[in-house]
Amino acid sequence: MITLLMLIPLFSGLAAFLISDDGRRRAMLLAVAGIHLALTIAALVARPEMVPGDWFGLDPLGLLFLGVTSVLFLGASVYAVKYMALEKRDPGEDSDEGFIFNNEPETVFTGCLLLFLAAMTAVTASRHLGILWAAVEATTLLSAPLIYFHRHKRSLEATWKYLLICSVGIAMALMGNLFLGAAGLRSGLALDLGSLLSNAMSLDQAWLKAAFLFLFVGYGTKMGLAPFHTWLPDAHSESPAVVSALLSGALLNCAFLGILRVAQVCSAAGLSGFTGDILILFGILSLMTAAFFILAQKDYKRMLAYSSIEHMGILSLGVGLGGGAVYGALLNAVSHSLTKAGLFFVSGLILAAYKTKQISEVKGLIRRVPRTAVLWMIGFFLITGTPPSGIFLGKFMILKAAVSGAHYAAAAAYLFFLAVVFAGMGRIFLDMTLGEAAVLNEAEKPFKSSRQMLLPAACFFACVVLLGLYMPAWLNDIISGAGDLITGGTI
Amino acid sequence: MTTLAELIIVAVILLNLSMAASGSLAACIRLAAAQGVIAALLPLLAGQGVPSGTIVFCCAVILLKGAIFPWLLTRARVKAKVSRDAEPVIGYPASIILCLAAFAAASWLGTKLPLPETARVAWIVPASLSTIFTGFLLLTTRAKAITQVLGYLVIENGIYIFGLALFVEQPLMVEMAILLDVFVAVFVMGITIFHISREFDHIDTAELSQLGDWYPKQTGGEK
Amino acid sequence: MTRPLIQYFLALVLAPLLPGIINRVKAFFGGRRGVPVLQLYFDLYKLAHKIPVYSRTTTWLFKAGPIIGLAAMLCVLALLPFGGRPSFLSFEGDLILLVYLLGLARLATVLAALDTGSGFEGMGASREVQFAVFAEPAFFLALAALARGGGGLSLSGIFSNLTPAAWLTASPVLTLVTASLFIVFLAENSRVPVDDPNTHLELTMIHEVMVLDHSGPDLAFILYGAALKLWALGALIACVILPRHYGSWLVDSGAFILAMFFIAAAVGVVESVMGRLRLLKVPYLLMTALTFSILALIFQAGR
Amino acid sequence: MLLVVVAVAILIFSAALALSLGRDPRRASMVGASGAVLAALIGLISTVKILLYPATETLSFPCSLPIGSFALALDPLSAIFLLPVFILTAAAALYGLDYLKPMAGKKPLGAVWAMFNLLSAAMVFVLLSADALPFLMGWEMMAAASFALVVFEHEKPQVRKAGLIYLVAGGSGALFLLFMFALLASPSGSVAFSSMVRPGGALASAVFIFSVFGFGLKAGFIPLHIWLPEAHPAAPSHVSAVMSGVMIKMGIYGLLRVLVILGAPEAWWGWLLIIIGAVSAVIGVLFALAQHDLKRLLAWSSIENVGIITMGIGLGVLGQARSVPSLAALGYGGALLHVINHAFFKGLLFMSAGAVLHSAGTLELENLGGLLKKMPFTAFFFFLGSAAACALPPLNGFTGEFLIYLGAFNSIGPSSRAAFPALIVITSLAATGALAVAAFAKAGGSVFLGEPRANNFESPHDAGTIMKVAMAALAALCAVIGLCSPFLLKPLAAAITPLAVSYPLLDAGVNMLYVSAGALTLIALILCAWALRRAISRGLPPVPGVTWDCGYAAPTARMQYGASAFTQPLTDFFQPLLRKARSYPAITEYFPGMASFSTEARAVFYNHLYSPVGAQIKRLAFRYTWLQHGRLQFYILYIVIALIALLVWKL
Repeated sequence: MITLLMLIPLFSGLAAFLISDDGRRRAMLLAVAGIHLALTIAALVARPEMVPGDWFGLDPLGLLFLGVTSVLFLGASVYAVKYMALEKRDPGEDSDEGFIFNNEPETVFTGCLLLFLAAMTAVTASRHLGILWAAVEATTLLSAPLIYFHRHKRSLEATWKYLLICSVGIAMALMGNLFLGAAGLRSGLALDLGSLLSNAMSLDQAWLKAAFLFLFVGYGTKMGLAPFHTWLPDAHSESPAVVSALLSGALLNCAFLGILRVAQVCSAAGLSGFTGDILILFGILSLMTAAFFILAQKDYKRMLAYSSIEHMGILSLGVGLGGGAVYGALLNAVSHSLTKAGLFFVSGLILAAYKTKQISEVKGLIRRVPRTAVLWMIGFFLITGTPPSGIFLGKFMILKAAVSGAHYAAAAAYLFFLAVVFAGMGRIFLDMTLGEAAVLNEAEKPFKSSRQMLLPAACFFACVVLLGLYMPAWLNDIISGAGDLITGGTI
Repeated sequence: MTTLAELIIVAVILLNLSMAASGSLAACIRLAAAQGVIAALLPLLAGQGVPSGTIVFCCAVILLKGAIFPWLLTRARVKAKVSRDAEPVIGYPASIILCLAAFAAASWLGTKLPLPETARVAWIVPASLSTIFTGFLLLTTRAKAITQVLGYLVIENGIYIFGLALFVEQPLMVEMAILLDVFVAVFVMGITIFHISREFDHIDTAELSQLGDWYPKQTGGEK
Repeated sequence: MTRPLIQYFLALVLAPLLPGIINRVKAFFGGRRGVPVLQLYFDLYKLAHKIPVYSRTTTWLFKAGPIIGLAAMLCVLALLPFGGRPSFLSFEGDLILLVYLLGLARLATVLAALDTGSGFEGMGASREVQFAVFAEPAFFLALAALARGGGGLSLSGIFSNLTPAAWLTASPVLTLVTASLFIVFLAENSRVPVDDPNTHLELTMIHEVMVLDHSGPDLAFILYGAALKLWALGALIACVILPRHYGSWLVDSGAFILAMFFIAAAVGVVESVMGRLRLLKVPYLLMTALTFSILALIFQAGR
Repeated sequence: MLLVVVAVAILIFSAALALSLGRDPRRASMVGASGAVLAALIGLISTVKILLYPATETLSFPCSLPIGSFALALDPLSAIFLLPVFILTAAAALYGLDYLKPMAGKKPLGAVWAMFNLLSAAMVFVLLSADALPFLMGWEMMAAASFALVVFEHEKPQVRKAGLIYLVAGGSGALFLLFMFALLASPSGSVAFSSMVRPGGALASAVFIFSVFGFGLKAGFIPLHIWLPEAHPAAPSHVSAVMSGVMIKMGIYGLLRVLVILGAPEAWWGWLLIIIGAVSAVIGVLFALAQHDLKRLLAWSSIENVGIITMGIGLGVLGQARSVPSLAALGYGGALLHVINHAFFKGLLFMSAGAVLHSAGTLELENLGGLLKKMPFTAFFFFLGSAAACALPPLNGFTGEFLIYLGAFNSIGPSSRAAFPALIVITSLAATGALAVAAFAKAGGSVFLGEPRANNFESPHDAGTIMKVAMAALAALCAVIGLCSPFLLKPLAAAITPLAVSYPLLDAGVNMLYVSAGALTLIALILCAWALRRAISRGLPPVPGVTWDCGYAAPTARMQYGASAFTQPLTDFFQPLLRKARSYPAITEYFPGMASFSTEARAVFYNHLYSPVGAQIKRLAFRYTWLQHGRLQFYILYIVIALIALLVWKL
């Protein structure tokens, strides 16, 4: 089943390069997304047994992130189909500098999209740190063309930075993997997760620490923790909305999974205190960075990108705090992926309606595109953790754990920066949503946002609200199971 | 035989220094390639009873780093009509001093990380770490996009020195996968460089710093 | 139950005497014969039979003002002890009710004044409310100082608890309280040095200018209300300076009435020997009263 | 209990229905209003039952969430707050039916009604919840719904500004509450109120401080009040009535709830509350005095009344800490009574203001005047409300303050241990009372009395029938409570039992009886005086004339004493605090022509406290953005530095 999960997107992705007929290709994209989700659900129900020493397998942690990725991808492909149609129709005129550019061929875009899905599936399913590494690197390489969909210099610059910074980061992760191997050298251990966990105590502590540091920096770069986040706002703001949504919602989680895996090993080796310090420190650092940059933000897509950094900080903080906070962090990861993807979808519509990413240029959404505006505001309330929402629960649980763990300083900083983020985003969302709509010049006809492009965001938001009111038992099992994996380190 | 291995280590470190010092792009590419090849020799020398899989793997590495990468990069350089010199942001003496400092730091770290006795080659950790730092040096102090790819390659070399010399026992598949990724990475970077050279008149990364949140003129206003 | 009622009606009857006495004293100091002591009674009778003139600007509020003002004063009087004897409406906290009844009267008068839409009356109203802001706390704190002396929260209780012994033990407190109450008394009744009842320039008036447009029976109500207010606040001072209670009710009441007359005479003296303060200075005078009250409290607490 | 839950359900359902009927404003309004009224009627049944027969009813819904539970409870304390919530929301809904009519078609009325009912539902939900999770949900729903109503007229920039300030205040307040609940939950690990216990040592005080910040932001404690005078005037008048009347009281409720959970307070908590209360009361009414927009004035007066309530609570806490039962009981009791009273008279006042806005098209005091003739009912209601707001007998405003006074005076007796704070309370209450008279005399006078100062009125007319009915109901309540306060003491005593022994409050019933007697006497005397007046002038028809103009030939309406002139002596006296901006031309020649003078009341705390801090943070943020300047080399350098730092730190 896992092999199917990976192979179907792989081959269909390769096929997409060959199919020339748009309609058929788009249909295939939707179909593959649907099948992938179906298979994921099947895996969720069946819970295939994990063979020890096997490279691939789905433990609760992997299953959780796989589920999120799959759901996101379905939404994204629904959105993407319509989006690509729109892009085909009108020539790409640059929003801010006004030069004309042409788009990447749709075959390449679709193909990379599907391969990207395959790579991410591999990340979530891999039980071998080497394979995990390879898969993560693959996601980087496959998403680079996606970011460079609009072929103009700024997106090219973004792609270049993304490529280089992430590759360097990933190189660090590779070094970390080797250190991990060195740590296991004495007891002749491979990088197979199962064996690492089962006799983690026999690992060489010094090397294990070094390995964690390198892996943390490596995957942290990919995950967008400050100060390794520098590529993230550029990539998110320059890539098309679909891609930004996938990057923010799925890819960052995958990188986070990498950190979680090695954190698993560390806590199994009794180093949870050591990892905790680092995770908390960088979590707060990311929160601070995100807060300040949001406060000074002029571009709403970058604003969303920084909010992703903020949430990555929250996740890292939660995992670092341990205890109930881990559950909170995972819940937050799920809810954030859905919400942020939805917000990026909406931002794409706003960009289409206003042809600019400048906050100061966007006024009176509620007048010009009411439905989009309502979704935009709902998204704001959800992403800032207004109850009822999964994000709120996650935030609250993390705070509770921090307080009961007597990390008062961390808790205070956490809340302070959350407040700053709230204020900063509140200003931006209000300025954009309220007020009189800017007058259109006769030439451009008002943009009507299509239902098909609003639907995914609406569904995602609904799910997040629902998570804040009702937690289905199976999800609860998975999340708590994953939490046990991270804290307990047991198989 | 370990003496031979240690000779290689010394060679690697010298290559780092020379890369830090060299001003010609072509020379840099060649030096990096040489470093890769030498590094790939390590496992073959380091001891007897080398498994066949490892031999195959080493050959692959030698092929890739000794032949394909230099070819790719040179081609990129020529296609993109990049001028010959490396245009460092800081002077060569400073580069060399930094490189030495990196080596010192690396050896300090080496003392912190005692190698298990199964690994019989001394100075592995300092060598690989200093190579990595040299790579970072190239990345951060050279102006051109292509030199940054080069820096990335040097970092890779550093990692390989460690990995290969320690024969961290990995299934061949994994090794290959990793190798493939690196290959694709360099390949994609090459393509990107072509694009860059098309979009911009030359590939000095100063051109590539338009995106950002830093508006020097602005000050915090009414909130 | 009869005696409180008799006291009440005595107050109602005797109140208009006080302005007469004040005028007589002032006349004496001015070396004139002055108007008869009973002048106010005559005025009230005469005004009651006059036809009122109403500005076209005014509304029912203008007519309601004097009525509410008078009613509030009548109610205040019902709370007041008479010569150390409890009033018929005395309970824990009646002093609070008293102050707020004065407030009600003030609001009624002010609104009636504003109803005319005249600049002068607005001016007077504005000054009235301004001075009250400083007078009320002083008044309250003075009462608080007395209350801390013991005797509960009802005026009757406080004053029946007050004995000559208190004057011996706590003379500074009582002196300060008396001074504070006297200033408040002058301000609330708009006498010199806060206001000059018989000036002729609207710009300098406070109370008089507010009732400029009232005529006939309304004016009668207002004048009578003013007399009652004079009596009411005077009665408090009288109770403080006259702590001595002889057994018999007649003697006590007589002494009390004499005390009231004495206070009126004192007002007359004050009005004769000093002039009206500049309006800007009035708040400072009232803050002096506030200071007296606070000092009294501190001494009281120290005891 | 169940009935109240039903009421919530009705509210939410009617909200959804109104939203779906957005196309047809008339039906949407009908649905919204009738839903609110129906819910109120149903909810009042069990509320009143709880108040008459004190008990604690609990109800718990299944909850699958990893944290918290949907536990609801209805006890007298919540019921005391539910009473005004239901009554005022019902009255406001009725009023809104008429009030919003002219906006049909211009504005999405369906959404407005949905938000209004959602707001009511959220408030009821907050009062019902017995667990941090539903409490916070209701709390945020309340904030969100009221925010949507505040930005109702978002075309105006100042409304948008108000919306932003309100949003930020609400958000940060909620964060304080999160922290507070986390602290309260840390001993037991559960966030249900029933299992929360007082954390040890300084943490208890920390909880208290956080609750003061979190709930104070909602209640409008100075200096946490900045959103209030901006947001309340921005909303439609019936919403302002609800926000000022009951929504800010949710902060008071939360504070009391936390005090119940904490138990055994420290003495200095009481001190803090008394000082906050005194400051809020006096400064609030001073700023009310300085405003010349009617609704802003009313908003500031709400801050004043919250201050009075807080002083009462402070006395209560102090009495608890010093174990002076009478002080505790009277303090808490007075505070709660004033909560109810303020809801009614402030609702009434805001509704009258709304009627004025309808008829005159402006609330600028300097341009109004003489409306009493045009809208007699509204004027009467306004003056009645003002009298109540000035705590004048025989109306309800007096009763609550009377209890607080009683408590204060009781504790300045010869052998008291809380004399000094009591004196602070007495002094500030007295000053507040006098200043309130000034403020409301100014407001009522310049709106309804005299002659119109400007003739730009669009057809002055009195309020519509339904509006009149709503206002009449509240006015009647103000009068009735003023006369029947003794009957309220038993429910109040029941409400404060978790905080303080309640017999002193019941003992105070005697005094309240006397107060009612005094009030009745007053009314009787007024009637007598009125009869006398009638009797005197029988047969003497009054003569119409002109106002005494000192002989000046051509008086104009602009010559009347204006609002700012009326309060100028006081505002000048307090200028150092108020910092009003004056603007007038320098008069140069001997016979000056047209001249103008205007004063502007400014948001002192916002300008001098918050915006500098905010600007500082922003400036810091802008400096920090240097990190993202775009050079790839530096980006990689960050990674190297971080890596090395980590290696040095942790290896």
